[in-house]
Amino acid sequence: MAAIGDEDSITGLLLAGIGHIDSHQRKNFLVVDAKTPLAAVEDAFNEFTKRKDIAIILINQHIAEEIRPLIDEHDQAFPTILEIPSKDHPYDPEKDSVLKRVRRLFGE
Amino acid sequence: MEALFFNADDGYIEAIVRGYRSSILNNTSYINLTQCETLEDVKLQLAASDYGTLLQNESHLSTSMLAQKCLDKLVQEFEYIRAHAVAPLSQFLDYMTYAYMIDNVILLITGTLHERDTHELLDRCHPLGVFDSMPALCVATNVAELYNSVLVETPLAPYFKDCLSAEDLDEMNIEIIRNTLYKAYLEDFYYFSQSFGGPTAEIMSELLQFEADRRSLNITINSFGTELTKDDRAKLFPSIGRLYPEGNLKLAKSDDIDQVKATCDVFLEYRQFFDGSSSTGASKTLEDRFFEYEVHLNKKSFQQQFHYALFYSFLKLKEQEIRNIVWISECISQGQKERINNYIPIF
Amino acid sequence: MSGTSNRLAVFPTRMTLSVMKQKLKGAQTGHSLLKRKSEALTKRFRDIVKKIDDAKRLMGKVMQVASFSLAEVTYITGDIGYQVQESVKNAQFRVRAKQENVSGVMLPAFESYQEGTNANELTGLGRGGQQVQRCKETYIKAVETLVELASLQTAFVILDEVIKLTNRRVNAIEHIIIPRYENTIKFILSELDEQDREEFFRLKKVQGKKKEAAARDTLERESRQAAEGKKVREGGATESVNPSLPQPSDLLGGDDEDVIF
Amino acid sequence: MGAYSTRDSSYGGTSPMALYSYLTLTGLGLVGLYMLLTGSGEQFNVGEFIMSISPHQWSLMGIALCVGLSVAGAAWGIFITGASLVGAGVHAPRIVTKNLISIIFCEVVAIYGLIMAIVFSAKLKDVQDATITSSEMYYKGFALFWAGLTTGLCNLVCGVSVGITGSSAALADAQDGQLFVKVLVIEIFGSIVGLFGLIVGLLVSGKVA
Repeated sequence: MAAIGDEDSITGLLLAGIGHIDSHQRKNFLVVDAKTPLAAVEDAFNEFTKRKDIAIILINQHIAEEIRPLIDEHDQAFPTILEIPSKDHPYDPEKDSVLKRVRRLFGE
Repeated sequence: MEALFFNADDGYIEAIVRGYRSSILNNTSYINLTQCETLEDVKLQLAASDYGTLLQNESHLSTSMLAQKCLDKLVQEFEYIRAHAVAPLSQFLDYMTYAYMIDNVILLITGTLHERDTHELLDRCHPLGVFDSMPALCVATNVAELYNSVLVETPLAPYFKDCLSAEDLDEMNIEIIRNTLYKAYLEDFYYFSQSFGGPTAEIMSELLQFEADRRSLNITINSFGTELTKDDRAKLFPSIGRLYPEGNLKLAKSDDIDQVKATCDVFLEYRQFFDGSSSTGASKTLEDRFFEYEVHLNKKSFQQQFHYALFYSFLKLKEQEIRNIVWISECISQGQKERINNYIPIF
Repeated sequence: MSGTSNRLAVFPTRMTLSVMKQKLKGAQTGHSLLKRKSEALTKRFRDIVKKIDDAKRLMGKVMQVASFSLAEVTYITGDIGYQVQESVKNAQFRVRAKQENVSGVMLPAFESYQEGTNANELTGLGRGGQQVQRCKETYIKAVETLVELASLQTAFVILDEVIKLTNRRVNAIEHIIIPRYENTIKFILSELDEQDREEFFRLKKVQGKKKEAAARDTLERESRQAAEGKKVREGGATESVNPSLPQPSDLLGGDDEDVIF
Repeated sequence: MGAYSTRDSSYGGTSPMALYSYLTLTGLGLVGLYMLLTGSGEQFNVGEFIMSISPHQWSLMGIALCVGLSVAGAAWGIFITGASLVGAGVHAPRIVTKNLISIIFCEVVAIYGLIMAIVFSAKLKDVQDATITSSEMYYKGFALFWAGLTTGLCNLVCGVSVGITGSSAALADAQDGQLFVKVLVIEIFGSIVGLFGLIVGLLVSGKVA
């Protein structure tokens, strides 16, 4: 599992024990704050999607919003991208790309 | 005797602190705050209090930002007090900041151990625990260097010298280092405050003894079922406090919460912490009760005049207030209204 | 008649007709099978979508509770974020994928399991340790929900793909292959009919010619006989031409029958 | 550790004070012993010492102590109150004018001393050499001295007490406006203490013609 999110979300997820640093000192999580450049987020996302040992990518919804094109582009089943709510941004099902697809499928 | 000479040096600043104290939110403000629906409302409510215009220019509200702003204000007030303080009081105030310094140093050590960029760490340090040579810590690249060249220069050096060696920094669990340092700090602060005599010593001893006992109890309870051995646990207990020495010995041997309870039964004040507070389901946790009692003690120290403990209490109360505000706004922003009343009212 | 021009380029023979008929039957069976598969998948898909919808909402709540418990930790212990980040070594919480077979489609499902030691067990030793542990538990639960959701979502993506594929096949069979076969059969039949008619006409024509020839023969024979015998038989020759006249009308009648057929 | 060992001597004042008094006592004891052992013990004669001082000196000393101690008391009180008042006024400016009354209470103590000093000095009169050693003159001199000392000490203590109460009053008022009157009543009781000294001083000096 990998995670991209704000500090609080990451802290929580790491508390749950999903954090991992492999032998190449690569982390499987990225803390995004106001100063993190978008490019860094995109790089991390791309890296996570390419890595073989990652099956699920958790990403905060508000961050997902920023790299939406990338996420929409990603159409493989592996790794699964899961948008999760963050503390300050409550979950909005309207924005979720998967749910959007659901809506489109059922013509709602 | 304090009454005769105290005011010559510290009367003004004491009155200022009391002024700050009167701006600590009272119950009515808290009730108003809990009624708020959004963070925007919270901002309006706070604008009516001493926080006033602090939040005015902030368009995007978040709890972490709120906490940061409140902390900024506290730091600003503390800096003001510190700037006005003269000899013995200034040292007393410095002692108060050592606690935050310990946290900062631990943070830096953690960062250095993992070879992080120390500049980034400086931003994360608690502003009250900033010391002069801290930027110099950025120079250190490994722990031994950090220990030899930088930590010895900090006010915390004696604690390090007495308890830890450079090798320990590498090997020991960071939490154990933190608690060892804190133990040394508490003891040192205790003896320092006792040297003043009079009401300062009296009140500070009560406050610090409680702090020490609280740490002992917490360490005991939190170390159940962990790799921390009983001997190591005993080493972390401060040698002051009302539980010392007998209670601490018992705590060191405890295996479960009931034994801790039995140890505390001897002390009237501590007994109430465990009455009905099962560590899981109860509405008030043990920590809440500790906080409550701490607030109670800190409030009491404002009942006396001409002593230094008041400065300590002020800082603690203000911290509690920030915690309360953050808690309330957290409850509001996350829509957990049912737990909103779990804050600890101060006045 | 969209499919009029849409037919297989076959030579219209009885043999191809029977082959085509077989093919059509095959296509129809395939269609109904695929249709059933697609229905089963869609049902499953709808289930999953419904579950995803629910799970996403649930996740909203669960994550809220979790982040709230983190707020509780912050309330008591202070900021532990950095410390937690730094103490990361090996993942304690991992997932593995297993397969589940739905109507011949392999759906992956994630399964979470715990491994290794608790890296943060001493966090908040001095204060708030209990809260930290509780928060940890809440988050583990939350992540479990997330993992569940993730497997649903993967299933969703895969099923979506598969259903699309199946539906495309169903539609192809329904709207292209079957009509094509039908058209071909129709074409073959009509061609065969045409052949039949041609044959019939030819036969009739042959018959007519034969009759004509016969009539001529008789006429010739008669004229020969008349020429040989008496001049009285002269008028009979005109009479014998007359019976040859109804033959074309007979042909017309045959044509009519054909049209009915 | 050990960093504050220098600190305890500078604060509180208990240990240096004790040290000074020990030194003084040993000094005096040495001098006394020296005089006793060198045969000049009778020179240490308190009665004669007192009698050898002129009654003028006594009365003037009384006046000086009266006004001096009173002013010291008032000043002490004012700085205790003042420091708190100024500090508390930062956050609650409304209390400043109201609490000037505490300052005035302290000031009053100085005025008591001043009045007494004026009263005493009115009794001063230059007398002839012959009558100066009469018992009546001694009586007047002693009366003025002790009346002055009584008033002075009373006012000193009174000033300090009013000052401390005043400082508490200012702080209390800054927290809660209702408390001001209540603490002020206590302050008034404190300031009455000075009046006792004044009355006694007047009575004692009243005997002087």
